[in-house]
Amino acid sequence: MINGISINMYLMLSTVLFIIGAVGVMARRNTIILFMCIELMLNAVNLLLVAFSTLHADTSGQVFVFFIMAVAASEVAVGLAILSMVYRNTKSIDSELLSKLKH
Amino acid sequence: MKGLLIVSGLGILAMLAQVLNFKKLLLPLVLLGLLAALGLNALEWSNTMEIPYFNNMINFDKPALAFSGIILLVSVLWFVVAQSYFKTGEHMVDHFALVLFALVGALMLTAFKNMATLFLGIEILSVPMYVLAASKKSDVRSNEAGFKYLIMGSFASGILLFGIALVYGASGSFDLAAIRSYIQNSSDLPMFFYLGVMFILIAMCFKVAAAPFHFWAPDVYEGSPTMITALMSTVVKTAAFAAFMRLYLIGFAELVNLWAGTLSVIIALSLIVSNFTAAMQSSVKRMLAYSSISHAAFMLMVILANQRSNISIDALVYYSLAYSVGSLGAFAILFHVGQGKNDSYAVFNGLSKRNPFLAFCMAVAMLSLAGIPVTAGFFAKYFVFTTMIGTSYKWLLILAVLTSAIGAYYYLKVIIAMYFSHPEHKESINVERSHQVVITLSMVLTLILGLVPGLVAEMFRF
Amino acid sequence: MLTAALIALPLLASLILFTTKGRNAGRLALFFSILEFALAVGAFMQFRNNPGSEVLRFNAVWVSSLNIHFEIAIDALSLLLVLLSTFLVPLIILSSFSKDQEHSGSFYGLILLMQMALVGVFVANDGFLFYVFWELALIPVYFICLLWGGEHRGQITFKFFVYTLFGSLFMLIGLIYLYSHSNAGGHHSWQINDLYAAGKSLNAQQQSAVFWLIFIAFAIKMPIIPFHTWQPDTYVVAPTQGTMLLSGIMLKMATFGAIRWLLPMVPIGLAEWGPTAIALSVTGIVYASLIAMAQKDFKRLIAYSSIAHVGLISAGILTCTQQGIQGAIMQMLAHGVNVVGLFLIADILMKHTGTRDITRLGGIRSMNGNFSVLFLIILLGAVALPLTNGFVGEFLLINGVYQYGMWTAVFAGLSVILGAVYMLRSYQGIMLGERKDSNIAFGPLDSAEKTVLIVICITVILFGVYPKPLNDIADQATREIIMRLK
Amino acid sequence: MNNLIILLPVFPLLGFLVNAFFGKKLNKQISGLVASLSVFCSFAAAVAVFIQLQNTEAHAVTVNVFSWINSGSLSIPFEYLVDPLSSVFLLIITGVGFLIHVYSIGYMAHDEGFARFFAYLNLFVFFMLLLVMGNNYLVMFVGWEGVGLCSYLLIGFWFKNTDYNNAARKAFVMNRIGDLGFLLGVILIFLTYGSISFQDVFPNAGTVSTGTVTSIALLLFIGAMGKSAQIPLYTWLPDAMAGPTPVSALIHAATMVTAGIYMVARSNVFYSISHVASETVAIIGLATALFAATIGLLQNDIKKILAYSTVSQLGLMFLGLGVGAYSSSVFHVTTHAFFKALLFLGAGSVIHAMGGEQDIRKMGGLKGKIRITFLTMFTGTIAISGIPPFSGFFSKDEILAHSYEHNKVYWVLGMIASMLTAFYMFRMLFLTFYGRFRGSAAQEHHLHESPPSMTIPLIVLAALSVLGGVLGMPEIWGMNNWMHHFLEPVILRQVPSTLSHETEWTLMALAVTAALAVIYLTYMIYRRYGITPALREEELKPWQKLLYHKYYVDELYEALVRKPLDALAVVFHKFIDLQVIDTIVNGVGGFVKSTGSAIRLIQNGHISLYVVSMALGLIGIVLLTFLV
Amino acid sequence: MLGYTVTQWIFGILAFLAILFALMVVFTRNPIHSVLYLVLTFFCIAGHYLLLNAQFLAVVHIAVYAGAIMVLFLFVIMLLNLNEDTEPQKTGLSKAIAVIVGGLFLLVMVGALKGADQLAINAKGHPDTGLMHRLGQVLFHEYLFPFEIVSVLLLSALVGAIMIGKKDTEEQTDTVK
Repeated sequence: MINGISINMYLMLSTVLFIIGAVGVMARRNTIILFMCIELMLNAVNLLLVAFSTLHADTSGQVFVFFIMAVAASEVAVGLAILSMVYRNTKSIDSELLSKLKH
Repeated sequence: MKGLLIVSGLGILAMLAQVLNFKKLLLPLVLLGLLAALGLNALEWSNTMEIPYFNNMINFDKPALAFSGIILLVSVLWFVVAQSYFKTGEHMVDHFALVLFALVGALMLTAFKNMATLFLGIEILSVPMYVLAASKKSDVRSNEAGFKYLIMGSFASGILLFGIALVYGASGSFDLAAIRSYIQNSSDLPMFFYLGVMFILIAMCFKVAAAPFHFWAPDVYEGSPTMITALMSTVVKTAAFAAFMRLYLIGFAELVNLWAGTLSVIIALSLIVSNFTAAMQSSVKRMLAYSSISHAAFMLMVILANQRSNISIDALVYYSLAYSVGSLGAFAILFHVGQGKNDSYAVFNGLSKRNPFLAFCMAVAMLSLAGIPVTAGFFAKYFVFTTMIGTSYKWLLILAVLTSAIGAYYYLKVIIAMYFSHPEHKESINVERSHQVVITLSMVLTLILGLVPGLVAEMFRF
Repeated sequence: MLTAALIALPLLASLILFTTKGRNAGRLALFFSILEFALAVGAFMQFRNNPGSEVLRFNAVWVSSLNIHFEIAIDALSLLLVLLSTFLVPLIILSSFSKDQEHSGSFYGLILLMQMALVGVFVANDGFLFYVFWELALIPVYFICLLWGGEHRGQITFKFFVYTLFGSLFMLIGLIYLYSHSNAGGHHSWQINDLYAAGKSLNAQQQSAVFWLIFIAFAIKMPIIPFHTWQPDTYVVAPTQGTMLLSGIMLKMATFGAIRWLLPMVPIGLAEWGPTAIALSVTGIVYASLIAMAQKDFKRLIAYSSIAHVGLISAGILTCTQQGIQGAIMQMLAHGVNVVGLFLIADILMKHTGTRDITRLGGIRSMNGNFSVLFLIILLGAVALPLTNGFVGEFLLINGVYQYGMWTAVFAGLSVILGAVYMLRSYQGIMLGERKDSNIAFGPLDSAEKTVLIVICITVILFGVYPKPLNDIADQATREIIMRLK
Repeated sequence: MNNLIILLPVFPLLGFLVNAFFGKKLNKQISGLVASLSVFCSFAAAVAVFIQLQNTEAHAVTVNVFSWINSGSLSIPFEYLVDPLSSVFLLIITGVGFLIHVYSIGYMAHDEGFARFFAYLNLFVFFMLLLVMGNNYLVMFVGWEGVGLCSYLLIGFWFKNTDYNNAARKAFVMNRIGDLGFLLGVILIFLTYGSISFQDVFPNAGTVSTGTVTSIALLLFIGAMGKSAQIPLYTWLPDAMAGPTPVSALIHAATMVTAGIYMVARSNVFYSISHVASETVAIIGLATALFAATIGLLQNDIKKILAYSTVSQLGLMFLGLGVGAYSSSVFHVTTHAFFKALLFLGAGSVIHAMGGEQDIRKMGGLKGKIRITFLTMFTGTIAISGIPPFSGFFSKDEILAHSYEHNKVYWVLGMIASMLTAFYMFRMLFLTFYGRFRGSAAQEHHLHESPPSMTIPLIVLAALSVLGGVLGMPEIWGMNNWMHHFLEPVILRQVPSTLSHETEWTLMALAVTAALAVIYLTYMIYRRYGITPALREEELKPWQKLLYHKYYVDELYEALVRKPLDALAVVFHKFIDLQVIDTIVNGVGGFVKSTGSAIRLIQNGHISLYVVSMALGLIGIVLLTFLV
Repeated sequence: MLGYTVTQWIFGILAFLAILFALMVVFTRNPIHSVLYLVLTFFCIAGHYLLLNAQFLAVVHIAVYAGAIMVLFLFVIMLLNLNEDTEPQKTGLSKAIAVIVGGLFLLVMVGALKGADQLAINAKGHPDTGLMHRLGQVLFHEYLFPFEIVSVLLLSALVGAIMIGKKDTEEQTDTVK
């Protein structure tokens, strides 16, 4: 049922999503949003992997996606924990305020 | 392999310690376990199983064993030093568990044969490190370190994954061997495969903190608790380089013309940035962070030289060992002298009077990092030069020499401070026995490796 | 075996000394260094009897995979320099007795460590070993200067360290490059002869590159202008013993290195760039002599005079003529002895009068006649008067330079005149005339100082009148080198 | 005989060692005695050697002491050579030296540095002997520099006086300039002939191109200029009068300054081959002779006058050498040694009598007070002025004759020089000994004749300077010129004299009349009209000022050489070293620092910047890989 | 219609929506909204999974992301009660820089990728690639080791999160002072 969609389409699509995620990481200061944007990037990768796995009719691509999900989950867990701790200490989730360490 | 299992077992054990409260026993147990792992490692060395585990997910061949040997050895030393650090922080058990899990990831990185194991290894290594970096909860700097490490780290793994995806897309497999045969066999590779390779390269450069992907390193190193920084600059670095070597000296070796040019630029940048900036630091910790970048650049040179004979592996193994031992010693002493609070050059003032022995060990460590004979650091540099001399990247060699002259400057600053400046506190620093042991060990190792480099240098010559 | 002992003994001694404290550390050090000298003399005898003797060589694998050998041997050239350093170190140690050092144990320990490295440099027959000893020599002297030096020693010694390290790293690359082109039975080799072969096998351009890579290290250590600015400051700021080590022996590492590790290595590169290097050296002679004329501080004056001398030496070496090289060797020996004497005199002046300022001193002749006589003798040695040790070397050197070019020789010969000018000026300023500063008194020398000065004066005259024993060996050494150059 | 030769220089060396090490303990008589005896021994040895030399047909004895320097093809033995030339010098050095030693015992009696003085003198004699006995140029060079050292030590003998020290240093440095030339000459000889031993070099001298020979000869001559105080390196000699008078007599009149003549005479073959060189020698010598003589005219310091006369006499000798009259020059060296030593010692005795006064304007009418001194000095003066049959006449006449033969102009100028000599010598004589006493009463009261230890040498020397002529009576007097024949084996290329007897006679006559005329003129000026030179400078006429100030040569050198060098030194040190080079060196450090702190700023702690830079790096790399 | 197959239409629309929502995630001020937009994006991606006939994965995806992770986000946002006006804003400049860099990035990527050959995905389409049993086989056979080792990862994440997350009394006090 998926006739006529070239791999390039998916390539482009996920590239675009990936980059949007990256732009988000660059453009936002809200640390939570940063995490979300990183999630977006990961999903772009997932999409690409699935596309390729279907292309090659090779399941391992999709298996890999599971791992990515697991990793994403754990990263988010740790990340949000750290974030809340930061919030406890600084009463803010502004990434720009976290610039004590420099030069 | 057994090592890997033992270490993860230890991790679980550590978590149980809380519940079944045998905290007191934990450290001895862990040390025992690690030593056992080390021993098994050695045994495997003598009869390496070339048959890969878990249909070629992971394989402890000789290089892997060498690197994991280094990692285990260093972590043993680290645990001995770090115990007092654990005493102060209260989540002793959690720390133990996390460090051990991180070790699992590190060991995986030395031996992976598949992109999945690579990726998971990196993550298993990183996630605990994120936490550990932030583990000084009340200290905002520590929080910031953890936060930055996490964000940048995940960003980098995003890039890594994208690369892996592209490579997979072209080759249709995650298996390194398969990918390699794909490279060798297929006539013209699709563009996005190359792109994938470059993305992975970039991600790896991030992990080993090479310019322009190094920005996280100084901040994280500075913010994290000193002992954790020590862990990063030894275990994590070694593991990262093991992985790097596997990927680019074994996996993508045929594509050298693709990535060599890029890598040379990265190396040059790292050399310049790290050394020039390190010269301007007022905090020893941060200086060591930058110096670790420049050492990374040196190790990358080995990969750049891409001599697929054993020379390169030798050089890398030797370099990581020398560097780990040296910087572990340095950090341990710094941890002592600075009491984990202050780590400016000033704290070293007049150390020679306050504790001559520490001063001497520090001097040896610094000389080793600066690469003066007959310390380990010298031979490390020497091996790098030998691998490079044959290549067409002689300009890089000259640059390396010039910058390491700068390097001498900031390492000497420490020595001058210790032997020349007057201390602000007169009272002498006393070091507890266990640290004495570790510091002495690292010093002795540095000298021994310098005097008899053959011990390590000839691992891969049979 | 004997050669190995020559290296092992000072190492052992230094380890012992690091643990000893107080006054007897000095005595111990003196004892060991004299023992070392005795060994060296033994080697000398052995060499006279049977140059090829196995006793003089030692060879053990160090890093087999890289074909690095701990290969040391004493031949004519190294014998002379070993003699020089083993002869000077006891004097240097003795000269330190007149004031008691703090942490004397480590002080003398470092000196002996230094001696170990120096002897190593002179006897190494393996390129890598040479480099290692070369670098090793830097560390003890750096610490000596850093810990026992004068004010501003921090950044001055640091400048010295980085400067020299910078140079030697280039040398390392040069050597590795040769190594990577060497071939001994299929694999690379660090053995000196293999390196020679490797060097000769290179084409002109490569040889030039290697020449500069290696020469820069020597040029900095000697030093030759324009790489000399570290030297006067370091000499002035360093403790006297440090200065003696630096100028008396360490400087000779570079000239020695140039003879053994540069000339035969890259003949074409030498032919290409030798003239430039000679021009630098010879300019250095006049340049430094003139600057020396402008100095008020006697120690600084000696420092510059040393630059002038070494300029002549390196010029002589680079001419690749029998007389030039032999003269260089003889002059190394002479200069080593004389400069140590001169620095000791500077030290004595400082100790007795509290100043080294030529314009403030004066009239010491009438306060302590013997001292001034000793000074005069050493000074005459320094200005290379006939029948002093300085003469033979200087004559041969100018001779060699003349063979390279008449006007170069004339230019180089100016050192004969200018040397007399600044040396006599300083002598007159310090010793003669009425005393300028009434509160400068000058008591009798203590026994240690006297002994050292007298020994030096005796050597100055003895080897001026009858240089044959050393000169013949130097002659032989030079012949060997010339053979290699062919 | 060989042992004698080896012993010859050893005696004074022993004397030196004794006085150097035990001088303080010995009392003056003994150390003086030791010193004089040691020299006397070598004099005896010299005589013995001289006699034995007569009956060795080879006329030359070489003695190898030890092998000294070997370097490849260059081998330099420490070897002695005694042949007519050196034996003559040996006799002069030891003989005159002995007399002067004896003289010094009296002269230095009251000096606390007595032993030191004799030590130096002995050392000097030792080196001087090496100089003339060396069988190769390097041994000669040893002596050459050695005597330079001794003259340095002796000029600065009273080391508390800064002027004396400066004079000493000046002497040493100027000599060194010459020595460099000598050294280079020696090296060139080695490179040309493969050896520097006389017996190897001279026979083959002609085998190489004249150009080479010329440069050898000239280089050697530079050395001679320094040692023998020829233009432009003469200015040290007058200053050297700072030393004790016996020193001036021995070193700066009789022996050391003639080393240059010895060396040129020794290397005569080079000069006979190269006309350029010989002409240069002649011209320089002549110029010096005239120049110094004119300066001498108006000096008032008795020793300065003698010094300048020495310079000009040396000039004459070089003229002789230049025109190929080697033996005549050596002859003149001999006679000059006699009468100039005599004059100096006499002057010393005068100064002694005057209690240290050296200014002849403050003297006068001493002839009655110090009879012996007067008589001896009178003989000396006549001798130097060239009145027959005193020794000076013969030697000078020979030189002039040869120069006439060589080039008339030289002869004329030579004549003028010798006339000037006669003038200032008699001027000195008249001002010192005649007229009324112009010194202070105290000095007048203090006046007394010197002790015999001083007068005896005077008398002996006076006798010698009267009779010295017999050594070289010209053929036309029906005598055989002994000196000439004696030296023949040494002079490799003789230029036979072709002068007809008539000319020789006329030349002699002219010379004598000229001398007499000048003496008469002087007599008129300083006796009849009793003119005494002005005490204050203002009264001098410009030309007098010019002469009085020695043509301002010293000032010239000061301005042209010394000051620029010192300035250059300061420039090099303060500017090039400390400014340029150090700035560059430290500049590197500065560059690192500035760049470092610049790069630091990029690391501003903001995570977004890190990400951006990472992204940029990524983009750059992708571009680098694919679009480039 | 319009020469495009249904699939292509669906793809187009999904792609468009996904990109649109993604952009909204980045550019809405209110964090809660961006969370919701992200969820929507995930739904679109899930649609793509179905399209690529990875049905099981699509479900898991929804479950994990929309179900778990995003809820976690939402929860934290609520907890810290963030909203429009607490939202820190970047300066226009740095936003512009971000966008420009992003644009460049896109440009380069497209430039690099456009050459990629037009393989039709269904070229060797294999119907059961994404089916559960197949996945199971691969996961528990080939990828057993990674699967096992992931537990370590999750464990460490757990420990870490707890350790960081729980406040300990004495640290409370020194953050106050």
